[in-house]
Amino acid sequence: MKHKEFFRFETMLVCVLGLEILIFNKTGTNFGTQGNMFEVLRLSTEIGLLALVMTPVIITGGIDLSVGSMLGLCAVVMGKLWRDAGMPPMLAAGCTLVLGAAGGGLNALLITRLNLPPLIVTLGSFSLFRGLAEALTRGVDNFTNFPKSYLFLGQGYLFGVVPAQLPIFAAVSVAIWLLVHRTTYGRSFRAIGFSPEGARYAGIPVRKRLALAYILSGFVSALAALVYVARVGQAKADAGTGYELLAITAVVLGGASIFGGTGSVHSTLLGVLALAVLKIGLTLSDQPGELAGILTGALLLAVLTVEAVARKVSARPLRHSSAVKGI
Amino acid sequence: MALGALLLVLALLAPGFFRGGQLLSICSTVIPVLLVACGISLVIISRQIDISVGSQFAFCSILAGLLIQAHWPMPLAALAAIGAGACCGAFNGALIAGLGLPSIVVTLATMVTWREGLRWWRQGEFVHDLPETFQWFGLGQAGGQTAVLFITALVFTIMVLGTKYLSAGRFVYAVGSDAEAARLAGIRPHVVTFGVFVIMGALTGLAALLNAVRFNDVDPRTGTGLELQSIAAAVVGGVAISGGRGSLWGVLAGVLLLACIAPALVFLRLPPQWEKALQGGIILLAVTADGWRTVRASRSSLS
Amino acid sequence: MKATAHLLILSLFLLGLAGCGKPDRGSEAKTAGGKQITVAVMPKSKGNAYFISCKKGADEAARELNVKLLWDGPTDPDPARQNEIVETWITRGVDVIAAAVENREGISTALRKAREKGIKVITWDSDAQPDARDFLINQATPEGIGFTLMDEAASVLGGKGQFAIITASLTAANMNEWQKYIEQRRAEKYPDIKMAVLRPCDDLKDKAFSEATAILNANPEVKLLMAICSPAVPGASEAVKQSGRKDVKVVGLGLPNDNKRYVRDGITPSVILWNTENLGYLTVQAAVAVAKGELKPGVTNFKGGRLGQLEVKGDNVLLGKPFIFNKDNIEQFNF
Amino acid sequence: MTDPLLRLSNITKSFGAVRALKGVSLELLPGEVHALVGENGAGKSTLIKIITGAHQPDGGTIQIDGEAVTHLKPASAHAFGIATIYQQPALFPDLSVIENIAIALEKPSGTRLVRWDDRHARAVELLRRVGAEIEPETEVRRLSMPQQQLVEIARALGAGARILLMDEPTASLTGQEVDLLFALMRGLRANGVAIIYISHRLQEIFQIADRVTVLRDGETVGTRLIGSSQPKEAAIPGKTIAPPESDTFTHAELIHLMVGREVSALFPPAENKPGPQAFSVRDLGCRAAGIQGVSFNIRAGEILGLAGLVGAGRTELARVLFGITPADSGSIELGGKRLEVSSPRDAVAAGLAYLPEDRRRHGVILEMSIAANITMAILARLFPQNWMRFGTERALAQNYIRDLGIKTMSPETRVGALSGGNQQKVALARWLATAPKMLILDEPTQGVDVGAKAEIHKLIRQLAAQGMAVLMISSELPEILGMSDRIAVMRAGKITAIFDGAGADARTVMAAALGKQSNETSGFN
Repeated sequence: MKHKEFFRFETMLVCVLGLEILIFNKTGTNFGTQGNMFEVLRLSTEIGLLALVMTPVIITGGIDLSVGSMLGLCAVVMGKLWRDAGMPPMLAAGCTLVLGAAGGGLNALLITRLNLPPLIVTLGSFSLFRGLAEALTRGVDNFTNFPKSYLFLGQGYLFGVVPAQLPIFAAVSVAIWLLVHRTTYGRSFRAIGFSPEGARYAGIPVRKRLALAYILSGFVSALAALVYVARVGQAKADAGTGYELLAITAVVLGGASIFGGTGSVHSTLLGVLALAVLKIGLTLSDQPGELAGILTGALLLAVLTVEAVARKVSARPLRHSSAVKGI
Repeated sequence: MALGALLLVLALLAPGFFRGGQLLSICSTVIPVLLVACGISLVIISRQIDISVGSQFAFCSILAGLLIQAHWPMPLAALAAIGAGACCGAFNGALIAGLGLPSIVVTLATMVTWREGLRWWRQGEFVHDLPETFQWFGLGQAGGQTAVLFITALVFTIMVLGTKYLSAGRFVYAVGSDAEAARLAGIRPHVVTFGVFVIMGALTGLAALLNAVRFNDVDPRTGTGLELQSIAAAVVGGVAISGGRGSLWGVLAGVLLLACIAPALVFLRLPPQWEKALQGGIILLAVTADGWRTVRASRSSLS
Repeated sequence: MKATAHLLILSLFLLGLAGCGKPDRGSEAKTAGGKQITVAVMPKSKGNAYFISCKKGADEAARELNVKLLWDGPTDPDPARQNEIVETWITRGVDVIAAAVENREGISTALRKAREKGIKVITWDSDAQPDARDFLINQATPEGIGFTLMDEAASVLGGKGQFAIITASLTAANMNEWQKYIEQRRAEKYPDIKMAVLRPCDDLKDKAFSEATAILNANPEVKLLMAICSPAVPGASEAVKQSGRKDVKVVGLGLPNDNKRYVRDGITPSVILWNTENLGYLTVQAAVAVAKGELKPGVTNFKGGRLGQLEVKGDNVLLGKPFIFNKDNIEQFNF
Repeated sequence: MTDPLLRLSNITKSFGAVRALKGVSLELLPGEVHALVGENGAGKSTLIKIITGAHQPDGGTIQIDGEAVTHLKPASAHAFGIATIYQQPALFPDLSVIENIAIALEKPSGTRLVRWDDRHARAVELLRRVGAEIEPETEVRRLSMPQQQLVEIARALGAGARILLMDEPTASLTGQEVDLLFALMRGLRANGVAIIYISHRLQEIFQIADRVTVLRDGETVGTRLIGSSQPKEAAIPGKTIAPPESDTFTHAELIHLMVGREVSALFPPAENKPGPQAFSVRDLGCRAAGIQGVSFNIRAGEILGLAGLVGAGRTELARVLFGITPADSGSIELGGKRLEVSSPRDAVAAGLAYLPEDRRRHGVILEMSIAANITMAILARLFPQNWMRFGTERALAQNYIRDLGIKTMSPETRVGALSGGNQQKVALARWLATAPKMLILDEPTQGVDVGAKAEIHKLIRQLAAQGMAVLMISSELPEILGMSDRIAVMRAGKITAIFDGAGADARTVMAAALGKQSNETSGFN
């Protein structure tokens, strides 16, 4: 039955996406070009990465509001390590990734050891990480002039066409898809999402698995930060402001239940694409950016409403009881 | 208690903090957050959440400004602002209670939609040249401030009493604690939820109004980040995110605590860039402390 | 059923690739010649009243020259978003990009890319790295602004005392630039004046208000608030007004309309700004000139429409000195 | 003749494709206890929900006092004096006992003022009447299951109900509490209150009910008068309903009506010869769980029944053994090896298995497929590289579906869609899959219908026969007596007595469970 639901949701998304593409092909200048197709993917990489890693978190019935701030913090740290500590970019990048994982670890610690609701914990670290980023740079500091070799990661093109960050995006997508859909970890995530207690009684190491989800989230956020810095060519404390909401939007648009248990990585990717295409398509159609925001919201509501109505029709009662877990 | 600690530090290091002017100004800046936080607390107690308040806030402010500009009488404009808020709330409520959509997603969507819609409409322009009758309701500053304070105090008291001594208030707790049980007890959960969101909206509208009258023009981007501020305040104030538990007095404390940080930094001559970090730290500390207590308490029956 | 879903997803990508079959129309859209020129102008943030008044001028120029004007930018200052928009404009294939740069190095990479693709690039309001653009439409040099601000402040303070700065955000590039020159001027000419505190207001008037109030209460010896982002000036002025402190004044960079009433009742002796509408107007004028090749390296002056002949210093097109609005002249302006 | 308080005529109700009720009729007379029995999925709970207005019937008529009632809502049901005690207490965990009682009793209108002292007084009074020592200020989530049941009963009493619906109220009560409850019920009946009583414990029905209506597959199979000692004037008109020959009406007949077939022996004979020492516990203690100095041992192939009142610490003991609330003193040995159990994971690894009491919350994950539930405890073992192989999983699941006779289309079916009995089988299958040396069963047949009950009992026997050591907690004394090779009795967190299965009878066991006042055993006959 779950599969059926997914099926319905994915179809709906695919249609939306197809529709967008068709429309913008008409209205947008140079929309349907190969270059733009890659551009869409290129510009949605950071959000995409965050959304990807948000999926397992949401499947466990949790949420991570701190990814955007974590991106900012990691960007700054990357800059500091490279410029002030004089590390070679690769080493600095490595340390940054470790830091990301550590930050995720902090969330994980509070969530699993003190059984605090993820929303609250990550709301706190949301401010904390951003704050640290600003404190580290006294707000004004701005790291730039990274070596070409590193910038290539975000600005270069393989064979002149394929954006350099695309392989990373693809790799992470596949990795997380496998994790969620083909490993026992993914199975545990769902079990925890549906019923943490049930999972615990079945001998699933709930805390370990949750920790994994949040640490992973921190780690990939750091990775996104690296790509971001390379693409924008600068690291500043305000990097990635508001990305967390975009990522969550994409995941939910992808049909994951905020209450946990359900959700799939490929649908999340669809969600990411739907949003990116919308944004870029509108700009190419000479429409102001606000419209993208409005339509995003509208789209989200529309998709959810259709899904809810469909469910009402097929007379499957909504899960009142689980209304807590999500928030 | 954390509030007490902060105040103590201030008292020792910067007595100037406690001069009437400062406190008054803190009050007047706190008022919008407090009202919104009260609303949010109700929402959270009823086991929902609303992150669209910031956008509603901006929308209501602008509306009030425009109506005044269009020479509506102040009371009418005020009502309109509050009404508009209520409508926004009703919209959320309808989707959440009516269709049973998850509140966090619905309000996430409406947050984006209102905010961007407002931008599209206003292109970020201020509402200028408001008549004297707008600022401080034309009562002049002193009079206006007392009026605003009075209104807030009144509303807050009503809320506190309502949540304790009005059966409807108790229903909010009941629904938040267990919607199904409430239904079986003859309470109509979706009605309660809907009502809560309407109240939330109305309070936002009021807050927006009381905030707007402090100035003689309205900034369309006002209220950005208000949602997180107020949620944080509610949580620091001890409202359980899992619904059913929390008191508005705690919320009051939470609001004050968070509101004191920024000015406190100024008084303690601390660099501003630590503000966000401090806020985050305090939120985490507060919930961690709470977490400890519950963990210790329910060591026996791990829920 | 999942498999079917996957098939659908696949088909979607095919759909996308079908689109890719078409040749890149980027080049042909750029053959300026006879067909209408497309000018893409990007403000730092569309929300900001300052840029809104710039847009008025830009529209005017666009009408005058009958060019297609694309006006888009982040809704709040956000370098990454600026890059995205530029990238998208590159794909779309515009003739000229005129960017008000939020972050110098950040956007320069994108702008260079645009130039490689044969798109003319100019910057306005605040500059990118020199090699990333053809010209800078310079409303006033940072030192011009910094010095003028400091001089005004000094004259208000009567050469000695303390003042505080309210800035937009700790991360805004050009404001940090201005602060540098303010400090430099102070150090050089007004050693008796002291800068007490600096507070950010996130480009929000309400925040500016509460920050200002806090500053006043915390530092009674501060006699002047210098607000260097446009929402901060009315915010600070209102704070002073409500504090009832007659001995505290406000100066800053702001729009006349926001501040008229404070200038009138003397809380704000002067507001400093250039004519923003003209800035927007000039930007589009210059952009078109660049596109047509009329404005190219080496020229020393150029005709900016109704603004008449304007000086071109190197690759800077100068709008003129910053303008000081005060009691006597402010009523004449409406933007 | 007295008119029925409540008359339901061929009520129908479907959920999506599932037809839960296919025309149920029922008459409820004032002052009678009317038992409602049937296998799980027969539609009892749905019927209750319809009478309380929680569900709207698709067809049929509801008459109260001869008046046809349409659109019965929870609110209006209150007005008609219909009160309900649900299987899972429908309480507000975050609210005080006072408020839990109050909200159910006060009119659900939002505009009323709350008078806290009145609420308090009433709560105290009602709690006294149901004989519960509960501090009225305490939040309900701090109460134990039976305490919560008592709060529910107090509610119902306070509601001054004319029609009282009880859906397995004794599911988590033991003898003493059950007797108290029955006393309350008799009192109510004497005041003309009509009670609909649902239970799987047939002996209770014969003990308390005047008439019994049997449901099967959503249809009324029949209504019978129960020949029992109590005089009941109120029920005499009932005779006109029930055919005379049904006067002498036995367990066997009733079961026959319920399952539509004869269930021979409820408890399979013990044919196993207990083997060597398998599992032993030495003065185990856990302050958090209120367990102290517990010692016992179980031999391979032996079933040790664990009796005691609810709250005596039986489930708590199980949770300690399984590492959910780790022990802080004492030792556990399995097959001669000392175990360090600090989490369910350790327990599983060591070869322990625990079928928890609360099936829906702990036993299975309702939203997940049968296969997923069955493999849940052995994921690591089944897929050592952590790569799922769905073929393997499916095959494994199918084996258990076959062996345990789980009724389902496919292993992909959501467990939530199964009947209680089948859910319990899935829960059991999960643990059999771990091939445990020691199996802890907590109320293995709670809320399971007679048919499935017998099957599960047979299964337990087989497992024992295969040499598994079994610890079986049950509040149903007959089950304990019928199944156990030896019987341990707990009271106040200690093991007070261990009997040999043969030498034990209800009286002695209850005496041990109750401590001194050993006369309170009429609950079991």
